[in-house]
Order: sequence, then structure tokens, then C-alpha cells
Amino acid sequence: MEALINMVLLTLMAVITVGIIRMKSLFGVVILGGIYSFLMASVMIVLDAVDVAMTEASVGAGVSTVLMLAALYLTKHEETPSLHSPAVALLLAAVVGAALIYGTIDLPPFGSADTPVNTHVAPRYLEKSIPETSVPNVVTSVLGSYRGFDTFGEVTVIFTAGLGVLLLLRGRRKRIHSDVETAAIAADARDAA
Amino acid sequence: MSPAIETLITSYNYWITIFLMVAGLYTVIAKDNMIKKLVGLSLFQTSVYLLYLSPGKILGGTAPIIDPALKVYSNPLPHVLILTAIVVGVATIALGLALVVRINEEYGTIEEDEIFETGTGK
Amino acid sequence: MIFAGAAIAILVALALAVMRALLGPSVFDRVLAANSVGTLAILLLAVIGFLNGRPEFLDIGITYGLLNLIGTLAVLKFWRYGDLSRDDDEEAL
Amino acid sequence: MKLDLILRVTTKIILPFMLLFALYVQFHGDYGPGGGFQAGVIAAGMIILYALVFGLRAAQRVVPMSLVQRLIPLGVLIYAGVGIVAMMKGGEFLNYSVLAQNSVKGQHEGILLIELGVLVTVASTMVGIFYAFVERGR
Amino acid sequence: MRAVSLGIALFAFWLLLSGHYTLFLTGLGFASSIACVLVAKRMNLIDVEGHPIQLLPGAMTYVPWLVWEIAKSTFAVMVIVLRGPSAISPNLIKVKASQKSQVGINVYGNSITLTPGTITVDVEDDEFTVHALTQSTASDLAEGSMDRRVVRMENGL
Amino acid sequence: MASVSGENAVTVALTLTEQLPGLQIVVPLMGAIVCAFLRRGNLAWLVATLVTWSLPVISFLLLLEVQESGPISYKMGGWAPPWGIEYRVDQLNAFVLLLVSSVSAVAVPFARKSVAVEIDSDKHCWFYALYLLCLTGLLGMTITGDAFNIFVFMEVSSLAAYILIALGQERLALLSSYQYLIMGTIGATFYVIGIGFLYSLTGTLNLVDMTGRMEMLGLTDAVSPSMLAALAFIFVGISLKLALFPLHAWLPGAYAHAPSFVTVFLAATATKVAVYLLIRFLFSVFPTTAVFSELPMSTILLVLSVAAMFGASIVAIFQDNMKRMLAYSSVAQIGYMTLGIALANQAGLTGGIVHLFNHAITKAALFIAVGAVFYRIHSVRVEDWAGLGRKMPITMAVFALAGLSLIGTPGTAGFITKWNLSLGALEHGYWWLVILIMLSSLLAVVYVGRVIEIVWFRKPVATIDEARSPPMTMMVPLFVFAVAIIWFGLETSMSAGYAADAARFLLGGGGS
Amino acid sequence: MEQALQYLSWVLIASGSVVVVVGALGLIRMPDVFTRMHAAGMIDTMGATLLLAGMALTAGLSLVTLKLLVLWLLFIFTSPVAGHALARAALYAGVRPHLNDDNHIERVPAKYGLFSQPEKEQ
Amino acid sequence: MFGLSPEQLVVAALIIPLIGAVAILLNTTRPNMREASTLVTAGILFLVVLDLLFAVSGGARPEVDVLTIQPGLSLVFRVEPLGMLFAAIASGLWIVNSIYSIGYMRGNNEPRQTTFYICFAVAIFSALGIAFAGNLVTLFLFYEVLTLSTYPLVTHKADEKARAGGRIYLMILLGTSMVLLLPAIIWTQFLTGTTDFTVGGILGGKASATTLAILLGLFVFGTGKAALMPFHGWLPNAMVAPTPVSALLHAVAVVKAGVFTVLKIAIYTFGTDTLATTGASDWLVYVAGFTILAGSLIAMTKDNLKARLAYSTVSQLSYIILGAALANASGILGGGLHIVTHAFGKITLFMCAGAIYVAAHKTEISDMRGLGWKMPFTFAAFGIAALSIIGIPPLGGSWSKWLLTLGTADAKQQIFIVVFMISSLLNVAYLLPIVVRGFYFSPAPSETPVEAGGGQSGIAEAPFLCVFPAVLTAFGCVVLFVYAGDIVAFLTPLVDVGKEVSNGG
Ligand code: NA
Ligand code: NA
Repeated sequence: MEALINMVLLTLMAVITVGIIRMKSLFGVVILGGIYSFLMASVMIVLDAVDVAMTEASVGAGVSTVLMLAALYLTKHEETPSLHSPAVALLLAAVVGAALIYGTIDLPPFGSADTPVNTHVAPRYLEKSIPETSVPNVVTSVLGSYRGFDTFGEVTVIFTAGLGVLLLLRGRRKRIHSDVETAAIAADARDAA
Repeated sequence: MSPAIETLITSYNYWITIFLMVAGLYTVIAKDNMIKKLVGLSLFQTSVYLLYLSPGKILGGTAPIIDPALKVYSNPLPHVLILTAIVVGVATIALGLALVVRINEEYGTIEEDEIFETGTGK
Repeated sequence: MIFAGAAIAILVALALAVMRALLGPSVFDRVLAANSVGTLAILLLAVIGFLNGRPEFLDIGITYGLLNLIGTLAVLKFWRYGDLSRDDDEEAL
Repeated sequence: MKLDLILRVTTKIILPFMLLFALYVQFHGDYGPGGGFQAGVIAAGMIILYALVFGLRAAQRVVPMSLVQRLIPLGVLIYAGVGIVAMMKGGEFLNYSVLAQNSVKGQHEGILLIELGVLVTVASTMVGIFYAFVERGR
Repeated sequence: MRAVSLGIALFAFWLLLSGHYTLFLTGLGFASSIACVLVAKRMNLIDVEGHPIQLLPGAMTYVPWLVWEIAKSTFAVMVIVLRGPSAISPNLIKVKASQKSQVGINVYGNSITLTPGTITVDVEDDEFTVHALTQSTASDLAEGSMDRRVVRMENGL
Repeated sequence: MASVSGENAVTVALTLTEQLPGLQIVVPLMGAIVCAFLRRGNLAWLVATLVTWSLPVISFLLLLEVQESGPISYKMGGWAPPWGIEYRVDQLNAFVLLLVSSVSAVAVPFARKSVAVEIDSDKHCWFYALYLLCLTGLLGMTITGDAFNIFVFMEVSSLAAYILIALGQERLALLSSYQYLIMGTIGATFYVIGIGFLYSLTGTLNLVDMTGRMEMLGLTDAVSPSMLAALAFIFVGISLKLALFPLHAWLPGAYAHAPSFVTVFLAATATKVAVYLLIRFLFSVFPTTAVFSELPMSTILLVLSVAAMFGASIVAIFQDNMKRMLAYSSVAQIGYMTLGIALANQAGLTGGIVHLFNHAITKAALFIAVGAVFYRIHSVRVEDWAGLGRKMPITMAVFALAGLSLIGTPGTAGFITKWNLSLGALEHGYWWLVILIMLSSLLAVVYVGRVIEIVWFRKPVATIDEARSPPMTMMVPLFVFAVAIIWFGLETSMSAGYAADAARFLLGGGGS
Repeated sequence: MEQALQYLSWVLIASGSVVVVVGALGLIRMPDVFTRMHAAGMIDTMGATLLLAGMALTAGLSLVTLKLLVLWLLFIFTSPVAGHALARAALYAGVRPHLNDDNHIERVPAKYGLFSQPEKEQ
Repeated sequence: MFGLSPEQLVVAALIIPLIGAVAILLNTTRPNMREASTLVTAGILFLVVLDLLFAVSGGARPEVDVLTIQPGLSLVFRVEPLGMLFAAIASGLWIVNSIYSIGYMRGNNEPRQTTFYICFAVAIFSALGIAFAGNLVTLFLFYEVLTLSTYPLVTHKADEKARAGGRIYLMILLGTSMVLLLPAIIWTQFLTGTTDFTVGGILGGKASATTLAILLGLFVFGTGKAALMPFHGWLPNAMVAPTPVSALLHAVAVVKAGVFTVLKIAIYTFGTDTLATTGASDWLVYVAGFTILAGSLIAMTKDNLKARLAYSTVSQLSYIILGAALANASGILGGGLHIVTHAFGKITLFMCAGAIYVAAHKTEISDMRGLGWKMPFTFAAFGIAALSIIGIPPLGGSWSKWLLTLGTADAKQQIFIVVFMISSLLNVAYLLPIVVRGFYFSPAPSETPVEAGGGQSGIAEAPFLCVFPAVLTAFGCVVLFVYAGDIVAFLTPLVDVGKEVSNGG
């Protein structure tokens, strides 16, 4: 049953993704993005990642939606048709996809308990979390203590982004529109070619 | 369940993960609208979550919150990593959006092709 | 077993809601669909809890519900005024 | 024109419970899903909801930008502070075991404190970013 | 007074959620409740609207009644959905709310929306604009039984 | 120490020396927090400067200790690896730590005046906070022994870098920052995907443990599909971060439009750390012999490096914006670093590693010179610099000297790189590669020579009327880098010597 | 008694499932956004109520039941707010409801303004 | 003379020009003091070098290890006769050239004179560094410094033409040295583990004949300063520089550094025996011979005096390269001697050309008719130097050409005797007519010469400081004829020891 739910949810996610790519209205994209997050969070529940699900729902459906809307208000709502053909992008994406498929060929089977992932480091966390930290939620003890330094880095990332957004959006508008800018852009285009 | 169906079920996770990754990456590269690009970037990042969470799932296991009544738990480590990844992802997107807002103020557009091909936008 | 049935029903409903989200046609149809997806996700979460025999993670559902509300109101407020937080002496949602 | 009655009244009722729920999530991260980050997002969501319904100025009267700007680094400071205290007590950075006589107790306290740091930074950053975007439109 | 009551409500909410009744966590819950009350006060949330304990007695009987109403309407709307678009006859009607308080009007407006078949689209003072799915839901609403029930609840009955 | 087991654990207090790896990160991070609280820009600069100055001391002590007694392990949070995050300092990253911290320490005084004119005064404190965060991220990526922790600190440094770049004065800065953000995030995500594969295969995130597990699980003999995918994604991801040709598109804009100090700082440090990561993964995480003998890794890197050396240099020749020209030059110079990796022998790897350092001091000097000129004449267009040699002789002399180092003239640091790379190439019998290395240097002669000619042998133009020697806070770093360029061209026990140690370490044991 | 509760629980969940599916069906079948809202509302209200009640009966008197109650309260409080806000925003944005007679435009109060293209997405 | 040990003298010789450069810089605003600094420095330096010369001729081989950059990469100075000779010429001619520069620069009112004198001093410093270099790396370092320090001199006029000349100068010299010479050095390091200059060479037996031939090619073409065709183009292009610079390039330091490098590498890196036995240098004989002829032929076609002299230099340098390529005693000694004799001859010619430019502002040969009567000393000096270059006794040039001719005979390459003869005839054809025009034709009537000083028939020499040095060096050409034997004797250890080694081995 778990697997079935998982499959249906994943399929819906794929469908939504196609919708996001095709939709020109950025509004629609934001709303579909929220739906995507809810579906993703549900998949995470199926995968037993309850903490992650809670985070994904609050970030994806809440914070991201609000931020995207705020950005849309300050910019515009519609995507204009692209001037280039998407062939290169398609090719690149296909290459990456092929590499990914190739890479999953000999990955350990899904859901099995005796894979390296599930036998090497993790069991100790499950075993020792309560004796060592008295925390039954192993995700919390790993997050807060065993790998507390990663979480520290994570907080630092938020801190950095916070400073950054405030610096960018609370500042004055730029005034220097260099007269050589067009040339620079042309140079960029030339270099890219 | 027959083994064949089980294989299908278990590899389905990877298929969709890969599809989502490719779709996200495609969006980032192909689209010219800067917000759409960020959405693509977000999709790309999000799909990675599945790549990490899937191997950590043990069928028949439950969430790694210790309960004396239970024995089998899924691997908590990928959960921790992905929590961090989600936070990093949203931080990146927030910053990207702030940049897009500023770019729109300066150039009057958020379409990359308009900025690069018609000169300076506004 | 009844929970499995409920799960299937919710999945069917989810699929239909996703369909409406994709079909639109107006932004409000999509918001409506998104709101329903949120609700269905919460219900699904609860059902999965009972299916797995660990129904205690309903906190997540509360989180979903609260943030779903914020998201929905933000979209609507935005659509109504183009601004996410009119002050109370101005016209509000 | 006045605020919409239905929105106003209902959010007024919900908001305090939302904040309490955030704190619940914060402090029950040991036992169930949740923790500083999720709590921070919910708490920030509460402020954002308030701003959505009652306006930015009202929200900034309650939580002014200057406060937000202090809180963003404060959370990191709390987190780093725990680590540094551990260092000064002879342990490695973030080794909570040395924080108390009993290492398990130390771990428990350490996790509690750093989650608080996470809460502060996450909540204030989310609010700050929201403010920054909305203010930009003025 | 209302603040104390809100504090108690919040603390009760904490206890309801917590499930871990150690001294430490309960203490934290208590402190959290106080903190929430302080924030609520700063936000001007604690007033007749924001913390309407006065409605509590009336709600005891109103809520079951409302659930039953919802159930009945749900059944009706389900039938309509299954019969398809031909079965609907949408309507936009004006409804007067006779409640004295803002909370009362709010409860009435939300009750209308909660009941499938009707949606409160707009509120102007004490007049609702309501979208009704069929002629009959419209006339049921116009008949005013729900309005009276809400007034009764407002009065604590 | 604190591998506690329920009861009261007896903790042995760490000495200050034992705390050094932790302090390497904690000190700049605390500096960033302090700066974020401050309100006065000058004070923030002071904090940033003092903090930055303390870092080379720490890394130097670490390097000495590594030289003396081998790799150092520091257990973050007291948890032993692989359960906790380990900081691991060995010959290789001790060198990179010292590089990053000392170059930053020399450069940071330059920030004072430069930032004062280029950044709005109300942003100064947070500017310095972000600079310190960026530095923290770079040091964190370098020092950590944990694959996922690398990602976290990579993002710390990247986000800070995006913001710092966006603070540039021209509106193009925003665009460049955005493009960097997109490319950088794709790179980081590729890296995470690669780590995801490795984690799936080995079940661990600790780099040392990863290698051990690969051996244990028999993954080292042949490169399996998942392993190859992991390698490919990590390689491409890091290559995006280090701007390996042709994944360099983000770099020129980012360097050209960032505030001067940011350009100096990033050009001297950021890509170096990414190159370090590539070296780390290719030589000490993945089974090196399998990667280099079974896969065309050497060939791919060789081709890309040579393409960078020529392609980017040729583009640099046609740039009118000095910063952009130097940025393309950086892409070319990165080619020398990756060339050293491709050669994968003692001399070649020494050349590649030492070029991390040599290029850092060279580019720092060049960008400081550009920043100093910008401070005076507010232009980085080469045409506006005509005759500047008379007005800012010392600045321009250092520019010329650093240009010579870029070319690889003997007596300068750049020569040491080319010498070692060439020896490495000859060891493979690639005498043609030696010629190619030298030919690419000739392209540097063209673009450096052009500037020198314009600056020294053209009639002064009106734009330089205001020009005069830059202030002391710019002059001193400039001077120190100039001395360093010559010093490390003549006395290389600290640069090439340590690089050779690192190369020996990497090639010898195959890793830690 | 327990058996009876169990049956009741099943009945509740089953009927809740039906409501949910029919509601979602309405989301597809109804002609405009307002009429769809009526259908979607059923999921939030009766669907949720029935399912949650059914689950509560299964769980018995426990913390889980209390949390289900909280969840239910959340639905009851937020659903009408979201529904009302949606309808109002749609109306103000110019989406014209399909009404049961031909001159429906005139029946929409003037304060919502006059609109030419009711269902166009902007 | 100074009571210093040979090692200390080496260090002193290297430091003195640098001190001089600083002194010049400090006297930027005081022209007299500045020029005095130059002269005093040059004088002291020459004395120091002379002192060292006596020490070396007494058998001393001072060695100074400056530093080890990294294992296998060190800065070492080791003085041997060939380098000593080069150092003596460079430092000696610096005095003469400085005197001349003062006259020329003041006479022409040139700008940026301080930079000029500083670069000059640094160029001399690098020339000494090249001369004393104990290994290829040290030599290469100073070789590049020499290029860089002379680049501002070439570009001195700072107009578009000068910049273009400078560009070509830099690109060819840096280009060849980096792309060919440096790889050759690294290759040598790779093959032998050292780059030290060792009597008898280091490459013997370390590589096949083909490899050695390729390596020699890299070395010889990489030494762009030796102006072997096709890498000679920089030399004519550098003619845009002021005449003292041309003198520096052609006589004092630059091209001499080039051919010195070739000789040194042939003797100390390959070893003449290795070259002779493997035949690695056989091809070079032909390339050098071709350059000799081609250079002379092109010189014939040039009307611009400096351009003609430039191609003459191209041609003459290949005499020395040919001497190296012959890889026998006479060839080496002849090559070494030719460095000296050509230096004196060519510096005289250039100083005369400069004097003509200063006095009469003439650059084209066709305009110089009858000028000899106005500038008799200048044209006399020119004539003597020309004869020396042609190789007519009793002038120095005759000895070096004679030794080289012997060398070709020893190497059984008699065909090159013919080459020498044709070349000498060409020399006659392009150098002597200038003198002849100067003295035997009166100015063309169509011209209305604007005389700098004096009337149609009066003497109108350039300033004394311009003419005197030229006369001095012309006299040197005569003196060299007398002392050529001493120089050859001084250089004999180069070939003697080589023989001893080969006999012993
Ligand atoms: Na948690
Ligand atoms: Na309703």
C-alpha cells in the first residue's frame, strides 16, 4: 500500500512538473509549486521522513509561495516566449538524465535493510541516541548533536541569505549605468558563442 | 506481490527522481524568464531530496523516532542531510528572487534574452 | 483495510484536484485546487499514519493546514491588491 | 474601507494558537517531528499572516525591522556561543557533553539551546525577508 | 481577564498537543503560553473578537446543529455533482445578518460558507452577498433559520 | 574524548593547540556575527581585519603540526568519525588553508578605502560580515573531512559571494550575481548528487571512511556505473565552481562587476578552494589508480586545461575592461592548475598545487592594482589608463611585475609553476605540452604587454588627471604581494616545498 | 460495543472517502470557479469531518484523538476563511459567476465593476 | 685593485649597476648629477671587472651560489673566460656608450632621460648576470631581465612606430625564449638532472643524436637575441630606438648576450666533442651560413643607414653561431674573438650613424653625399670600423674571420670559406660606399641642405661627446688587431680543457 501511494504521488509530481514547465503564467507556476511541495511532503511521509515532510511543507507551500508572490509583485506575472530553441538545453538535460540512469544501475535495491547505507553509520544513531542524548527522535539528535555542525552551517546559510536579501532590497537603486555596458553585454554574447 | 512488480515499484522512485531532475535542469537552462529559471532550479534541488531519501527507506520500517514497541526504523541520516539541503535551497531561492527584483528595477525586464539580445533592456 | 480504501479515495481525489490545477483556467481555479490538495494531503497524512500504525505525527498536518492558509491568503491578497500587506487604513482584503 | 470582517476575526482567533503551536513544535522536537527550523517557519508564518491581514505597518509595530535585524545574528550567536562554551570547558566545538556534569544532560541541554538559536535566526530571517520584499514595493 | 482566559486556553492547547507531561516540558508550556499572551496583547488580538469566550456556551449546541446542517447540504450537493452541471442554478443573493456583534456576524458568515451550497462572497456591515449553488439552497438561506441559530448562540443559548 | 556512553563521561580538556582546527572556523564566524551587530563601518573593518590577521597564524601552526606529526583529526561536537563530522588537516589542505588565510590577511587592509567609496556607508558592517562569512565558508570547505559538510560550507561561501558581487556599483553586477547564483547552485547540486551516489554505495559521508569502505566493499578495483556517475557529477559540479573551461561562463562577469575588494578576495581564494576539492576527490577519495588508469580522466582534464589556457587567454586579449581581462586570465590560469592534476605525477601535481598559491598572490596584486586605479580615476577601461605609469608609478610597476608573474617570467612566482608543470609533462614524454604551456604564456605577454604599453608609453589622457598614488591601506597590500611574487619566485621552500610535500602525500599513500 | 464502534468507524471513513471523491469530482465537473468551490468545500468540511471522526473512533480516547480534534478545528476555522477570501477575490478580480438567468451581468452588484472577459487568466 | 676576493668581485660587479640605477633615480631632477652617476658607476664597474679579469686569467674560477629556488633550480654564478670576456666588453663599452649617450640625449633633447639611464644600468646588470651565470636557469633569468629592461629603451620615443617596434621586440625575444629556450632548459634539466655549465658539457650520452639536434635547435632558435633567421626580425624593427640604444643592442649587450649564450651552451651544455661526434650541430652550420649571406644581401638593399647596419649585424652574428656550430677549437675561439671585434666595429658604426643624425639629421644613406667633409672624424671612424667588420688587416676583425675560416677547414666544411668570401665582398659593397659617398661626392645640387652649424663647406661635427667615443672605439678596432692574440690566449682554456676531457675520456 505504501508503495502504491508512493507511486501515485510521484506520478502526480511528474505531471505537475510538466505543468510548471509549460505554464506561462508565473502565478500559475507559483500555485503549482505549492501543490508540488504538498505532494513531495506526502512522499516524504511515505518514506518515513516525517521531520523532512514537515519542513518541506512549511518551506515549499508556505515560505516559497509567499516569497515568489512577493517577487512577482515587484516584477511581472507572465513569461514571454523564448527567443532561442530549447535544443541545447534538451540535449544537456538528456545527457544528465542518461548519466543518472546509468548511475542507478548498480545502486543497492530500494527499501532493503542490508544496504551499505542502512548498515554502516545509521544503526549506531538508532541504537545510541537515547543512551547518549536522551532524545528519542533520532533525526533531532543527529541534527542537533552528531551532525550538529552541519546544522550550524545551515543556520549560517540562513543568516547569510538574510543579510543578503536585506542588503539587496533595502538599499538604494543603482545609478551607474555604465556607457560601456552594451559593449560588455555584446562581449558576453560573443564569448558565449 | 510478485518480484517483477516489486522491482517496478522500487525502481519507480528512481525513475521519477531522474525525471524531476532532468525537468528541473532543463527549465533552468532553457527558460529565459529569471523567475522561471529559479523555479527550475528549485525543482532540480528538490528532486535530489528523493535521491537521498529513497535509499534510506526500509520497507516495513517507520519513522526514526524511537518507540519501545517498534524495532525497524528507516535511516535517519538522509533525513538530516535533506533538512539541511531544504534550508540551503530556500535560502538560495530567496536570494535569487531578491536579485531578480533588483534586476527588474534596473533593466525593466526579467527575461534574460531581452537583456542580452536587445542590449540593456529599458 | 478501510484505511487503504480511504487512501485510494484520497489519491483519486488528489489526482482530480491536480487535474483542476493544471486545467485552470483562471488563477482562482488553481488556488482552489491547491487548497484542496493541501486538505487532501493532510487527510492522506493522517490515513498513512493509521496504515503504518504510527498515527502520532498529526502535528505535521496542523503545520500543513496553517501554512496552506497562509499560502492561499497570500495568493488571494496579492491577486486582489497586488500587494501582500496593505495597511489597515487602506483598503484591505 | 475597513478590514474584511471574516478574515479579521478568524485570524485574530487563530494567531495566538499558531504561535503556541510553533513553540510546541520547537520544544517537542526531541519526541516527534519538528524543531527549531520548523518552529521558526511557523512563528514567522504567524507574523506574515498578521501582516497579510492587518497590514505591514501593524506587523512592524509588533516586530520592528530593527529588532529583526538584531535577531538574525543573535540566533547564530546563541548557536556558536554554545559551541564556544563547550570549547572553553575543554571539549570540541559543539561538544555538549561537557556542558553539564552528566554528559547526557549536557547533550540534552545543548540540543535545546542550539534549537533555540535555530528558531531565532530562522524566524527573524523569514520575517526580515518578507518585510524586505514588501517594503520594496512601497 | 480575557488575557488570563486566553492564557488558560493556550496552556490547555499545549497540554492537548504535548503528551509529555514532565515538569520541564509542562513548565515550558506554561512559559510559552504566557509568552503567547504577551505577543497577542502586543498585537491587539485579545478582545471580544480575538478571544470570544462569550460564545462558548452557545457553541455547545450550535456546533452539533451546524455539523448536521453541513451533513444535509453535503448530501444534496453530492447529488448535484453526480447529476452534473445541468442540475445547478447558481444565484447571487443578498442576506441580512441580524447578529449584534462582529463575532456573531463572522460566525454566521463562516457558517454559510461551511455549508456546501452557499458561500459568503462579500460582507458589508450586516449584509452578506452569498453565492448559492441552487435555487433551493438560496431560498433555504433566505428563510433565515441559520441566522436565528447564530443569534441564539450569541445570546448564550 | 567524549564518546560518551550514558554515564558521566570523563572528558579530557583539549589544549589550545588541539582546538586550532575548530578555531580556524569559529574565529571568522564569530567575527561575522560581531560585524552583523555593529553599526559603524570602520569598526567592522577593524574587526574583519583583526580576525583575518589571526587566521594565518592558526593555519600556520596547523601546517607546522601536520609537517611534524601527520594529519590532525578534530571531532566536531566530540563525536568520533564517521558518526560525527571530522575536521581533518593533512599536508594538502594545511597548505590551502594557509594560502587562503594569508592571502586574505594581506588583502584585507585594501578593503577599507575601496569599500568606503564603492559601497553605501550604511551597508559596510554587513558587507564585512558577508566577507567573513565567505571566508568562513572557504576555510570550512577546505578543512572539513566530511563530504556533506563540504556542501554546507560551499553554500555559505557561495551565497556570501553572490551577495558581495551583487553589491557592485554597476547594474551588471546584479546580472552577474544572478548568473553566478544559477551556475553555482547547479554546480553545488551536481556535487550533492555525486555525494548521494557515493553515500548510497558506501553508507558514509566521512571522506577517509569513504575510501576505507570502498576498499572494504571491493569498489576500488574497477569503476562501477554508480561510482562513475558519482565521479562524473562531482567532477562536473566542482568544475562549475572552479570555472573549468567551458564551464567558466559565470566568472568573467562576476569578477568584472563585483566591488574591487570582492574581486581581489574571490579571485585570490574562491576558485583555489574548488581546485583543492577536485584534487581531494580525485587523489584521496576516489580510487586514484582506477580513476586515472581505467578512465580517460587525464585526457579529459588535459584537453580542457589546454583549451582554457588558450581559449580564455585569447578572449582576454580582446577585453577593454581591465577586470574582465584579468578574469579571463583567471580562467586561463585555472587551466594550469587543472593541468597539474591531469599530469598526476609528482612534478606536475606540485606545479598544479603551487599554482594555487602563486596565482593567488599574482591575481591579488593585479586586482588590487586595478582597484587602486579605480579608486583614483573611477574607470577600469584600459583606454582610460593611458599614461598612468607617470601618475601612479608604483601601482603600475607592481601591475607590471604581477603581469610578468602571470606570464611566468623567471624570478617571479609564476615561473615556478611552469617549471614544475613542464617537468611533469616531460615525465610523461609530452614535450609538445611543454611547448603548449609556453605558447599559452605568450598569449599572456600579449594582453599584459598591451596594458603595459598603454600605461607607460602612451600620452596621458584626461581621465587620469586626478590620479595619484593610492592610500597606504592599498599601497601596503600591493607592496606585500609584489614582494611575495618575487620572494616566492626565488625562495620556494614555503610554496613549492609544501606543494611538493602535498603532492607526495597524495601520490604516496593514495590518501589519508 | 467495541465491535460496534469499529463498524461505525468504518462507515464514517467509507462515507468520508465518498465525500472526498465526489467533492474532487465536482472540482472537475462544475462549470465555473464559484460552483467548483461548493464542491471543494465538501472535502474540507464533511469529508474531513467524517474521515477524522472515523479515525478518532479507531484510535479511541487518546492523544491521537485529541490531535484529530485539533485538526478538525483547524479545518473548521480556516476552510471558510479561505473559501470566502477566494470567492471575494475572484469576484473583485472580474470573474463573473454563471448565474441561472441570461442577464446575470446586471445582477452582479455594480461595485464589483464591469468586466468583459470573465474567465481569462491574467 | 680593490683587495677583494674573486667571489666578492663577482658580487660587486653585479651589485654596482644596481646601485648606479638607484643613484640615477635619486638624481632624477639633477641631470648633471644623474649623468655623473652613470659615468662613475660605469667607471667603477669597469675597474671591478678588470680586476676580475686578471683574476680569471690567472686561473681563478670564482663561484657564487646565491640561492636554491627549489631542488634542481638554483641561482649560481661561475666565472669562466668566455663569460669574463663578455663581461669585460659589456662593462667597457658601457663607459663609451654612456659618454656618447650623454652627448646624444642632450643634443636631441630627448624626454624621459632618467628612465633611459636606469634601464641602461639594469641592462648592463643583466648582461653581467648572463656573463657570469653558472647554469642555464640563471642565464635564462638574466636573459629575460635583459629583454625586459631594454624594452622601454626600444619604445623610448613612445610614438606608434616605437610602440610597434617594441611590440615586435618583446614578442620575438620573449616568445622565442619562452617557447623554445625555456623548454630546452627544462628538457635538459629533465634529461640530466642539472643545468650547470660544466666543462665538456652535460648532455653527452644522455640522449640520441636526433634528440640532441632538436634540443640544439630549441636552444639556438630560442636564443632570439642571436638573431638567427628566421627570428631576426626584431633587430631591424628595434631601429626606431635612439642610437645609443642601438649601440647597446648591437654591440654592448643584447645581441652579444645572444651569441654568447649560443657559444656557452655549445661549449658547456652540449660540449664541443659531443656536438662534433654526434653531428647534432651539422644542420646549424647551414642555417648560420644562410643567415650570413641573406643578412648581407638584405643589408645591400637598405638605404636607411641604421637598417643597413642592423642587417649587417644579423649577418655578422651568424659568424659566431657558425663558429659554435663547427664545434672545434678554431671555430670556438674565432667565435669568441668575433664577439669582441664585432662589438668594437659595430658600436663605432652606430655611434657614427647617431652622430650624423645629431649633426645633420640624416638617416638615409642617399642623403649623405659629401657629408664626410663636414664630419671628417665621424666618417673616418666609420671607415675604420667598416674595414674591421669587413675583416681587413690591420684591424681586429681580420683575426676573428681568419680563425673562423680555419675552423671551417678543420671541420671539413670548406664550402663555408666561399660563404665567408662572398659575405666579405658584400660587406665591402654595403659599407664602403657610405664612406666613399661621404668623401668623394659633394652634395647633390638639387638639395638645399639646411646645415646645423656652419656653412656649406665648414666643419659641422656632432657634439664632442658624440664624436669622441666613436673615435675611441675606432681606435679600439686597431688596437684589437695587436692584442687579438692575447684574447685568444685568454680564451684557450675553453678548448684546451675540452681537449683534456676528451683525451681523458
Ligand atoms: Na526534529
Ligand atoms: Na459552503
